[in-house]
Amino acid sequence: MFDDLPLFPEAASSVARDVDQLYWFLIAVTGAATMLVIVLLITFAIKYRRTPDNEVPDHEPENKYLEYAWIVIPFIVFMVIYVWGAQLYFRMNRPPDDALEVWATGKRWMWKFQHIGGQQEINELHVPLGRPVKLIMASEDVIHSFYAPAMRVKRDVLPSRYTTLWFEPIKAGRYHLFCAEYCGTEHSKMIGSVIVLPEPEYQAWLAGGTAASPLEEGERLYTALACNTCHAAEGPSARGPSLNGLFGTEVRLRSGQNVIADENYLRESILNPGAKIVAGYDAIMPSFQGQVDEQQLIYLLTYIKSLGVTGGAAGQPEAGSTLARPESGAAVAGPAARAAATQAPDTEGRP
Amino acid sequence: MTTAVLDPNHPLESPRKNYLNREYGVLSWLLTRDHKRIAILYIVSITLMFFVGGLFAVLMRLELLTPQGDLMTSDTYNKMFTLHGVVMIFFFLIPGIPAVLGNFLLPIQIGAKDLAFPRLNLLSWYLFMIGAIGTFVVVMLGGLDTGWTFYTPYSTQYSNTHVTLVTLGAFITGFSSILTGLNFMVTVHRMRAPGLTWFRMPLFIWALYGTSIIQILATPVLAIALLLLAAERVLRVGIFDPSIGGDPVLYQHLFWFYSHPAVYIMILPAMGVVSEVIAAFSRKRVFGYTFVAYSSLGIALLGFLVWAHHMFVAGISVYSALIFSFLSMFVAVPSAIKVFNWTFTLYKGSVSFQTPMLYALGFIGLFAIGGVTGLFLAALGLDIHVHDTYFIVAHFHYVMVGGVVMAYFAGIHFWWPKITGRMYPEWWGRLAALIVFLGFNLAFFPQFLLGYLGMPRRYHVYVPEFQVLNVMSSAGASVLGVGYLLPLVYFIWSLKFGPKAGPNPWGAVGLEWTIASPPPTENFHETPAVRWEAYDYNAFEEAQRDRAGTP
Amino acid sequence: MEHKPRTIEVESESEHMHHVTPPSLYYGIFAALLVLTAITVAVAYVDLGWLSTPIALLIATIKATLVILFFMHVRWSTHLTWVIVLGSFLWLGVLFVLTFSDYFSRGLPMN
Amino acid sequence: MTVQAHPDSSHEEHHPRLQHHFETMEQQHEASQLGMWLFLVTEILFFGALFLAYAFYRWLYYDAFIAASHHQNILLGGINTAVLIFSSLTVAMSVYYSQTNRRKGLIVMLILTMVLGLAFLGIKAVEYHEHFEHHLFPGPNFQLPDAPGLAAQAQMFYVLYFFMTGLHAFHMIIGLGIYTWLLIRAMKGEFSSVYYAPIEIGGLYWHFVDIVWIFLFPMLYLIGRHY
Ligand code: HEA
Ligand code: HEA
Ligand code: HEC
Ligand code: CUA
Ligand SMILES: [Cu+2]
Repeated sequence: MFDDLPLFPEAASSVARDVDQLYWFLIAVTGAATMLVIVLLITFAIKYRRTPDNEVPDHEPENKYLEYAWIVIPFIVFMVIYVWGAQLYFRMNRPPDDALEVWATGKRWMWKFQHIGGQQEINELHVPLGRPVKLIMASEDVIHSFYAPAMRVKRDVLPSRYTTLWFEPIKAGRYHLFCAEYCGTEHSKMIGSVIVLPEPEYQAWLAGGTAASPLEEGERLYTALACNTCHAAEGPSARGPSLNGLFGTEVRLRSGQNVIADENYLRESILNPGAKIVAGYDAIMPSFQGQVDEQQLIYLLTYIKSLGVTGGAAGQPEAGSTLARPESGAAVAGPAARAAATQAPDTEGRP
Repeated sequence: MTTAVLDPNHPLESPRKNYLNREYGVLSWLLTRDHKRIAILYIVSITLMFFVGGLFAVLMRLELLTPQGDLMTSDTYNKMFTLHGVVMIFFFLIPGIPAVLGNFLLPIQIGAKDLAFPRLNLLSWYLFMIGAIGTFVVVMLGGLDTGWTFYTPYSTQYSNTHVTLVTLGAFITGFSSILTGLNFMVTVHRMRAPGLTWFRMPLFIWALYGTSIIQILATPVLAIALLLLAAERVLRVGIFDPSIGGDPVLYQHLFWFYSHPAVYIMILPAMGVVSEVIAAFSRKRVFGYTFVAYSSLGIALLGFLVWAHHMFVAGISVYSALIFSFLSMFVAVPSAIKVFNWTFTLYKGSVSFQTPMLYALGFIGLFAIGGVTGLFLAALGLDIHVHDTYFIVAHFHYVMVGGVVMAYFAGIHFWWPKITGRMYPEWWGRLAALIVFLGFNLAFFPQFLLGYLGMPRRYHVYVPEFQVLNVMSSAGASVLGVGYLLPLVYFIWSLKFGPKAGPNPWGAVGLEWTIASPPPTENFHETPAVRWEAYDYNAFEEAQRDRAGTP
Repeated sequence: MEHKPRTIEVESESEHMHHVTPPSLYYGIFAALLVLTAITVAVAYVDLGWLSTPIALLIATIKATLVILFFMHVRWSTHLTWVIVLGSFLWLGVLFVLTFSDYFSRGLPMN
Repeated sequence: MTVQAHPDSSHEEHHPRLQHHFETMEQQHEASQLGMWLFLVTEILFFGALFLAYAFYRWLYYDAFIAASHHQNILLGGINTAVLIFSSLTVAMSVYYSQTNRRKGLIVMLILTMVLGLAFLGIKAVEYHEHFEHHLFPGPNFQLPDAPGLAAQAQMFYVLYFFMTGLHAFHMIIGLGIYTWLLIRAMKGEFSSVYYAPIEIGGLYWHFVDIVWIFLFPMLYLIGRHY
């Protein structure tokens, strides 16, 4: 009986317990309030039901204090709920600096994941137990939404920019992955699994098979698309600004605004270069919209993010996260090279 | 329904002429400017829309009996929930109470002969019908599959169904809604009977007034959003198109700027009805009248400040989410005021349990549950998990079906004698109310559990472990369907066989109960003067006695 | 029902609610609107840096206010009309402020 | 004139234009006036939402919007602004003439208003024609030769431009329809100092459409252009 009738979802991430706590708190408080209302209703209705000697009751004066009481007390309760929920939300939206980055792409109707070491998967996401994971997600077509109920996380995946999400798995196992934003015919089949593996097994999985490293792919693309004609890989060049050490720094625009060069900025600079023009340059960069797909963007961004990091990245504002990358990359560099000749990992997932 | 009323061989044996038998013939209905007849036109069309929407719901629930999705293709299922949502929201619930009960009662309750702009009122109905027929045409042509929210870029670039037509239909119906609100507002401001000050108005009028504010301020924004959507679809380039730098999330802002207040367009009139019914069946002035009156305005205005709580995971900024969550908590306060005041109206009242009251009591309980689960959603950290799951579906059916539809039924039963001059069969009424209440809870409570378990909404196939709860839900929906069919049958029956109703069958207070059932075309032979406070039973009775005594 | 021209004074006595605005005022407003249009065009050719947009919008607002107050007679209308006019702009403000509360705070740091 | 009777007396003779459900002409006039204002509220939010979209994208794509607005014809836009302001004057005068029972003046003003309205639409058509010639209509043929790098977002500007001015022009066309109807009724002599509500609320509508343009003109033609 209990097997086919689950009543509560598994809690497999570090925030899951906190979300559940808030949930139980809400059930208790609002349940009490609702019960109060219902019990009063029933009591009054029965006690003061119409009887022949109670046809038209006396006029009951209003009671200001009672009114103020049920304005102020619920409001206080609501504020407690608000603060609790807000704190949780804030935490759930701030990935730890050392989170393992994974790229995710939504596409009708499948999920593609690109690990930093080169592994690609479809509809399955392997993550290590006990390490925070950060997904950087974009969509190739419509809006999707990454939803892993056991982790209590969800985030829409947009075609216009990157959104991020993070969670820290605390329980090994295989969990549901759903698309939660309606995206057309097979929306309900855009599902898969999040597979949480203990560290050794995870390492073994990493070693299991991989495609080319995104860094190398990115470098290759960078020349193939002739980015380097305007942005020389080393040092400044005449036509476009140097991209060395760009990631994470503040860029001054022609319009006088300053923006942080994060993933979204890089993405926009490639797809819609006219949107934000770097101060001191002309809008001559062609748009690569339609020429690079999401996957290639991931390669390019991985490459651009790596530029200038090797030589003394300590001074970078985003040192924490930029340093994390070569580390995790290093961990898989060996296996990546070894497995270069083996099959692409797509075969694991269904097409 | 009208045919029975219209049938010249079976006129309602009223001693005098009334609005129903004054003229006969189809044209006398289609060209009428009498607000009461227009209300009847709306009743018929809206009832039809409700059952069409219900039919889609039944098909969906059938499909969801099994996890594999074997009854229909996924495209068909997607069209089912889209059309269900579109029909129920735009063509049933938003016009529902205002256009039917509001149209019939607003002028009467304030002692006017008609709405300020009778021709505009008829135009509203025609606009509504154009939109509705457009939607039917779309159903014939193959439907629509975007969800009732029309999110872009799916709706603009990917869906190959009739998005343009439906958005234009909704656009036109939006104008119907705007014009109704405008008409109501002008009528309330300019046409109240002498003596009827603002704080003597029935709470239903306050609620409709609040509703009108929302209709006027919010609907145009939806109109423009839909127009932009249609233009983008037709021209293949538009302001939400990511390839020229457009932001799909901007569409969501515009959409919810309307659609959150729209949920208050639905609930406010429902709250007004419940205030009337509770007062009438407790024979008491609504407790804290002024607070309840002001809370209607409070809901109307605060309701505009919370829209992005539908977008907490859509990629809006964290700080903005904090603001919207905070404001969402505010909007719950006036609702709480109302719930508590209704409850205390019963205190030391003279409570009787006729059908309208049963629905009203059901409303309070179910709305409280639906409302507090709204708080779950407004609590940011929790919404991440339950957003776009069946938890949401359960929440909004509790407020919309358990709330608004219940109140609509309360109101229809309450004013049925006034509208038709006939009583419905009380015993059947109570039975149906009970069935609806039980069926409803069985249908939608399991969905809260499903939602927290993680079942996403708009899912044609689902993972097997969710099946038991889904079967429960489908079973409940069938019970609910029976509960809704019963009134349809006995209301039609009552048109011919129901006992005749006097002017004031419930012994309630209000101008509508001072005139004959059904009312004469001009409502009042002479402009009434109001000398009693709202729901003041003693003063009202005195005034009636005076009137009878001095012919 | 002879339609004979009447003096304004007689009219405003009989129609006490409806203000009849003297044409001279209309002409004055008309002139002011034209002058403001000329100014706003002229200003567009001067580089005022970030000020140029606020100034253009300010002039447009002044022009709109003139039209609303005098051409549309709000100056002599009931309180209700004032509430409606101001309320609608206030609500437009709500739409703007809350929508931009999202976009403007997108890049803020989270510490 | 029946108005000579005491205005707030409810025993006033029934004016032929008094609808059955109103008590007095006064009440009827106020109701239609209020109705029109409420309608204008919806219009404000209708256009307001577009202004929001414009403000948002302008903030996002500042350079492109500036570049795009350089293709606007300030001269034509300026003339059109003057034309509309002039028409607002004639509309205001039409209210004045109806309030003072001067039918001829009223008719002249109504005709003038319509002529000005048509002039506006004519000039707008010329502008649209120019845009088409220069491939500024959004779609596959869109071009911005002087700043090709900004073409995508400039196209956004032109989507908004055509949508906003198109909607505005549509309102002008409706306004012309209303004025034709008013003109016919005025020629029949239906309006007087007692009954001029249609002239007044028609005027409110026209002034509103004028106000929209007062904002569109700087937004779409002027700001950020300094040469
Ligand atoms: C009639 C319609 C209606 C009503 C009245 C409401 C009322 C409320 N709704 Fe609901 N809502 C919808 C219809 C409605 N909603 C719909 C249709 C959707 C989904 C749209 C879609 O995506 O398709 C939705 C979705 C929705 C969401 C988005 C969820 C998501 O997609 O992630 C949120 C989030 O905040 C929300 C919140 C609220 C709140 C706070 C209220 C408040 O107004 C409720 C206030 C009432 C009470 C609080 C109860 C009474 C008070 C008491 C009994 C007092 C005692 C209580 C305490 C002391 C705790 N609603
Ligand atoms: C007013 C609003 C309203 C009402 C009254 C209802 C009523 C019902 N709704 Fe609705 N629902 C919505 C508004 C409403 N819904 C909205 C807005 C959505 C979201 C859509 C979207 O995602 O885009 C939704 C989505 C929705 C879903 C989720 C679909 C999904 O996400 O995959 C489900 C699933 O169970 C559902 C079920 C029901 C049921 C069982 C009823 C029952 O209460 C219906 C009961 C009525 C009847 C059963 C009719 C009785 C008649 C017959 C039985 C016979 C019919 C025969 C003839 C016509 C001859 N609704
Ligand atoms: C024709 C020359 C040209 C080519 C080819 C080109 N760019 Fe650029 N790029 C520029 C110029 C000029 C700028 C600065 C102006 C601007 O922001 O548009 C720029 C800006 C950028 C920026 C933002 C830099 C900053 O400092 O903020 C990024 C990132 C970028 N380009 C990436 C790329 C990539 C990736 C490619 C290849 C796929 C590429 N560019 C191809 C000329 C070019
Ligand atoms: Cu992807 Cu739903
Ligand atoms: Cu909402």
